[in-house]
Amino acid sequence: MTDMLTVIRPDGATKKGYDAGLSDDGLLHCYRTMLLVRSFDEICLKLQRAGRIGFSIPNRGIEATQVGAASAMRKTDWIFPSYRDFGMALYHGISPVDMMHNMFGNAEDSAKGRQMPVHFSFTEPIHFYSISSPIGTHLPHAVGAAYASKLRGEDTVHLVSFGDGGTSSLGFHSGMNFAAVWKAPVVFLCQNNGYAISCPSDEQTASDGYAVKAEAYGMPHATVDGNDLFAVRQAVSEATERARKGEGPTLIEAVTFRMGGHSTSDDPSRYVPKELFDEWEKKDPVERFRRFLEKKGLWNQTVEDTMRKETLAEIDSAAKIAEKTDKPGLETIFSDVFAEVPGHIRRQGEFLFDLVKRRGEASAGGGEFPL
Amino acid sequence: MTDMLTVIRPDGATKKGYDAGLSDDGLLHCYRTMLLVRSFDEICLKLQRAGRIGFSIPNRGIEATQVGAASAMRKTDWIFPSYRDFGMALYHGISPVDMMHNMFGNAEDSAKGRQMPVHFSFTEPIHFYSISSPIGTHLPHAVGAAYASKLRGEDTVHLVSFGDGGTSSLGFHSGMNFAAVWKAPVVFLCQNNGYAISCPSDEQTASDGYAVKAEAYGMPHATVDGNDLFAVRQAVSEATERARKGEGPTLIEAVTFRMGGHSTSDDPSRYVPKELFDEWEKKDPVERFRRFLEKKGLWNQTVEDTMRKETLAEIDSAAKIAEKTDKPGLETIFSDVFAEVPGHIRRQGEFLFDLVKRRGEASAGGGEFPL
Amino acid sequence: MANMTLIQAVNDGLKTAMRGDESILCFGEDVGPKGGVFLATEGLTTEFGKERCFDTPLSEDGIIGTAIGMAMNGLRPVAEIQFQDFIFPAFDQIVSEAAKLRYRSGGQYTAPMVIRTPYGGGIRGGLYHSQSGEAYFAHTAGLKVVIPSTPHDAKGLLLASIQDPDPVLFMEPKALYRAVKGEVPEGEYTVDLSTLRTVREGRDVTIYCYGAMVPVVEKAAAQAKEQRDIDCLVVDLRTLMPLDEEGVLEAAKQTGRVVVVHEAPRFCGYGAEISALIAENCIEYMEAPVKRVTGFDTPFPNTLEHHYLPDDRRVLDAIEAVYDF
Amino acid sequence: MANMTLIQAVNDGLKTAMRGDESILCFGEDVGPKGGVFLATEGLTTEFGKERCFDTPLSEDGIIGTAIGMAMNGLRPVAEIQFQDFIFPAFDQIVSEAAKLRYRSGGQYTAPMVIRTPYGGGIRGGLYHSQSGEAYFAHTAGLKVVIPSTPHDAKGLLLASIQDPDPVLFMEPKALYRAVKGEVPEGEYTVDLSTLRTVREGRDVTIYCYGAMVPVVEKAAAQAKEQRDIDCLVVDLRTLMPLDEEGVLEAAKQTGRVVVVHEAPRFCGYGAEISALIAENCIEYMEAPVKRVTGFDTPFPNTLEHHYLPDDRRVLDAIEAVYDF
Ligand SMILES: Cc1ncc(C[n+]2csc(CCOP(=O)(O)OP(=O)(O)O)c2C)c(N)n1
Ligand SMILES: Cc1ncc(C[n+]2csc(CCOP(=O)(O)OP(=O)(O)O)c2C)c(N)n1
Ligand SMILES: [Mg+2]
Ligand SMILES: [Mg+2]
Repeated sequence: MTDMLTVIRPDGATKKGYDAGLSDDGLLHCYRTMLLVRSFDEICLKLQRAGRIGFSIPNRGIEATQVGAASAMRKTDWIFPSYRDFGMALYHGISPVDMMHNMFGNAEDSAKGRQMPVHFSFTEPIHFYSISSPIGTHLPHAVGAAYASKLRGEDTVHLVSFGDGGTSSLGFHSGMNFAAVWKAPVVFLCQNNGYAISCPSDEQTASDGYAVKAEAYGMPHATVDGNDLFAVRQAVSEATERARKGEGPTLIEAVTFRMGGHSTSDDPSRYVPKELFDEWEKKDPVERFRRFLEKKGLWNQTVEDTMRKETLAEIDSAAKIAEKTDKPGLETIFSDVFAEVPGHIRRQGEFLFDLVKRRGEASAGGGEFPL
Repeated sequence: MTDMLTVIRPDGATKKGYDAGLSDDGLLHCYRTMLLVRSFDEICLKLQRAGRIGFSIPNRGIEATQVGAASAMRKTDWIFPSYRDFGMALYHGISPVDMMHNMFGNAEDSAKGRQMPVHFSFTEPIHFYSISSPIGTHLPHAVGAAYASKLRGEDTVHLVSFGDGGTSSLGFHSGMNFAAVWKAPVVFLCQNNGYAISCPSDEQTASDGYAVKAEAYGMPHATVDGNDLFAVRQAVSEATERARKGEGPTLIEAVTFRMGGHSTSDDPSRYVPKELFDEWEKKDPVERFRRFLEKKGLWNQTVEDTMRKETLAEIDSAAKIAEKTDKPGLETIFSDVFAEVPGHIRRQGEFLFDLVKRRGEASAGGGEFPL
Repeated sequence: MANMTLIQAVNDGLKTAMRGDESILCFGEDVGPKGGVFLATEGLTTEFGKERCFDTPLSEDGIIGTAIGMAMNGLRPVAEIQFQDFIFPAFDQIVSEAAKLRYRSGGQYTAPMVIRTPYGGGIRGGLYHSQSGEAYFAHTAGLKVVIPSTPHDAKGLLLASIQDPDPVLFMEPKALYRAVKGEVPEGEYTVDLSTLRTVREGRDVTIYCYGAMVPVVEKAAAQAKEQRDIDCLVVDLRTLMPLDEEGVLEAAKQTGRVVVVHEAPRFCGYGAEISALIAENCIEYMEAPVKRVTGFDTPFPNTLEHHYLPDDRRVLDAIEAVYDF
Repeated sequence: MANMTLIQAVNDGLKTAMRGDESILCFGEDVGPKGGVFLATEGLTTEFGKERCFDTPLSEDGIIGTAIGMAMNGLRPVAEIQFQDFIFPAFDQIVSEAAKLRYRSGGQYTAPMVIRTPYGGGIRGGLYHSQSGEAYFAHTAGLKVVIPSTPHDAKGLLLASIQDPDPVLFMEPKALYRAVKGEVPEGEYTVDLSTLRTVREGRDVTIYCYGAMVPVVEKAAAQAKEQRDIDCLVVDLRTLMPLDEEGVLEAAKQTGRVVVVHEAPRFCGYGAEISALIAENCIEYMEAPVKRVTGFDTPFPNTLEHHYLPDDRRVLDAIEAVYDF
């Protein structure tokens, strides 16, 4: 395995004098965000098991990668996330309620209940780009958006995040290639969490890790310990700096592990050897960062208890609000296909509004086109 | 630029004792094949300019790559060619007449006049796979065919040839990746001839050459002087040996130059600097091999004159035969869509046969389905 | 005979085929140890080894591209695309290569292979786990398109598809995977491609459907009988390409009133071809407009998918409309 | 006004748009110094610089994928796909992404962009330089599909497409690039999308067509008049999606006899939708079968392409058939 950047030692220590460039508040914000992610996981699992939401994506094990990367981005930068990037959204202040609206696919969901859960889309307080299910399609989008920023002379950087499996997709090949040729301000973050659903890394690629794939495109790359928040933060910071200076894109591989199933529909015991879970359990990224905070005097059990309670309560109340929110109106089936609703779609909508009225189903919203 | 394997020096000399593993006849066969390619080019250009064929692909400058690679393959191996691999076909004894039938798209064309010129397809005397226009699609085909050979325990090797532009295609990414993971017996031959139509290499990729792209897939690679027949032959031989031993695929980049337009429809003066042509003219691969033969005592002006006359006559008479051959029969529009002609296509055929009869057009063949 | 679900019939079909012919192999994303996300390939790696049933890297282009290469070199690949929505990265390989290889090589190279893929709505899959793309493929000359609606047909059509000399896209209605059960013969048997299945005889209205819409139409037809004494002739198309066009026209002429039902969007959907065939070949028999009951011309929604998908009530409305015309 | 060919009108349209709006840029394979393989982008790099008109690596997936990213971030990309036959590697980006982005993001992200691509037969291009794939795209909710048939419309529709807030697939009939000439206004003007063009008025038979089939139909209509005194109403659809369905139905009702003409294969082709619309909405006005004159359900041949493509004689036969029915 290639050399891997590590900053926080297992016991929580860093090299003397290491400065991550974050205030105490900033450090605690990182920790709190990771706990928020854990709470999100926990509550969504319960909701899913109770049949109240259809599906969720667990994040245990990869929280430091998400939060470390997010912490290196400015609010004016863009994030092109994968469906597993809850932590990036939460770090930048996207509200749990707004995220829960998506999990329930209700009327307040910014995607208007059209997508499956975990397919978020936000433009505020940061561009957190609309998540697509097809793997890898968003890589060239980040490159195109970056080209636009560059052409206008802005210093915006575009971070695009994807999994180990994502490196086999078409979008990886074309996105990496175009970005390198155009010297586009993009940071490619490959979250190598060991599996693509059930496919282990050695059946995904014959290369030694994923960072080396950048060689094919003449692009600089780095491999970092993905369970080390500072290592990820540092690599992403260096990459954004280069990008802002006009020096082009970077590929970063964060080596981490998915401590659970691919989604709430998956049973990893069919394919992940138990020893792997045991081995990685010891490397828990939240625990590692906790030890760092403790050494720095920012953590004690009271802090922990309060934060855990608060974050769980925050997510829980978000879920309650979202669950009580109405389903989307019928018209949401027909709007946003085009900027204006064309005749044939309008007629189909009117057909449905009428049908629902005739059946006496009121539940599905007004059934009128917004003008 | 990466280190590049060279065997024949510009003056035709090789290292003392270098053995290419070819008999004198074999060496002359290589030379003769390159002259055949030149004759093919010359005659096709004339035919195209005279409006007697629609299109051709010139090969000047890259003859050594084609012939060197072909010379490393056995008749039981498969070749998955690009549209520019006339030399590989001719080397293995595919007859110029059969190739000319394709250029004229006539009734004897093995593709039944359905494809544009230069889209050959043969199974004898070697598998010279049906050429497709979409770039890069044949790479995964070679990998799948190689998987089949391997599964059956055969020692067949599959050579797949493509251009520098082809490395940006989807098929390159998926073909290379699958081949490496499967350790499939494939030789990937990238003919870097400087341009993809008008797109120069530095706008195609930011990598230093194309061989390095193999790193992304954990695959061995080599860069060779594509104007040096022995260098190409040696690299391909080594790769086929590895493949036969079950050690998997190799990517070979042959660095050469397209000494003309992309096709007979292209005017390179719009985008290729004249100096480049001048520079590469000096590196002519046929000339280089000729000097080698001369040093070896296998060449003199008489040999040259005879061979030139013979090859030109061979191609010329092939063209004459092909031009006199009938156009394909009407039924070729409708057959081979499926193994059996289904009802709806049969009815469309009968409609056309009837129409043509009513119009009194006899020229288009019998117009009956072969049973 | 055993009573099984549709997904069990698919699994049984794969095992039966692989036992009978060593050249058959299955691969795709997560089809190995996991057995596929719907368990269609459960047990295959164990029984046949990982050379004949295995996971691939995450590239549909690679899956279909390599399947073509295997097929032309003597194997019979049965490739799985995890959801039909994810077939589009392989669209070029399917449309430009698999479908055209025999034609462009004058029959020298062929790609006899099966692409299995679950399609359609009803599982709250939203935009990307619900689509019905049959029209794209039926419009592509050189491809066969098969969609079963019962466990019996699922196995029989799958075995016929695997034996077929041409590339077959085998679309499985995922909404029916566990929703329907039926008798399935043991061992080898085939259901011929390009044959229609008469689901219900009737003289008043002809309804064409396939896949997950078949039970919906059956329900509507039963209601039409019960509530209005309308006798519906229900036809399960099962092979969309090559279609038994004569059979389709025959069925239309029998009643002179036609409804076509599918989940996919209406515009340029498969139903348009059925309407067009009728308008072209037996319009003079028609006593009413040819009605289509389809998904809407929008992407597939999530929360409101039950409003998007045709249901028995919408089909019944259409039956009444053409009957009362 | 200047008299120009269709390809010149496209070139003029691009220049006009780029002069008026800095956010517009053109890219694709060989569109830079070479000016495109058909010279549609000739002179653009010189006039606008290589940041606004440039060559890309050989990846249609990359071209369309990056165009989407540009579009959502304030640029107006006009991407070229060298031949429509080579659009399929980008099919996933077009169908899954460009077409669905507005919907799936609830309107937060959009992809206003134009994909220009030459399509159709008539240049002896064989299987892969001749295809007409409009039905694939017209069936894809969220995409607009535009096909001009005259120099005037080429420029006017192109400018309208570039201004449109939605992704537009702009298919250029390459057979007409240099075969038709016509008056083209200087500077900015637009031809509204989703409007039909009446090419010729008539009371006897309605013919729908688009792109390179328009002149073929015109010729047939003239012969029908001359030889049989049949008056054809010829409608150039020009925007295939969203289609002016009312206009289409209106034209059908005017004559009660309909012929639909396109180059693409028949089965599930665009013509099927026109037939289906008529069969669904105004079958009672029809006095004859709705005839389709189309390419055959095979890949596109090379040597025999003139037998494959609908010609005026085939159209005339169809006109007579519906007239004499
Ligand atoms: C094109 C495509 N093919 C298949 C799928 C089904 N699928 C969803 S997630 C996934 C695995 C992704 O693995 P990876 O990229 O490693 O991300 P991770 O889930 O591990 O974060 C697959 C195969 C898909 N969404 N898109
Ligand atoms: C998918 C696809 N896109 C575009 C084209 C048009 N095209 C034909 S050849 C070519 C350039 C190929 O360049 P390269 O791979 O370097 O091969 P060379 O012609 O130089 O041998 C292009 C763009 C195509 N055939 N297929
Ligand atoms: Mg992963
Ligand atoms: Mg080249």
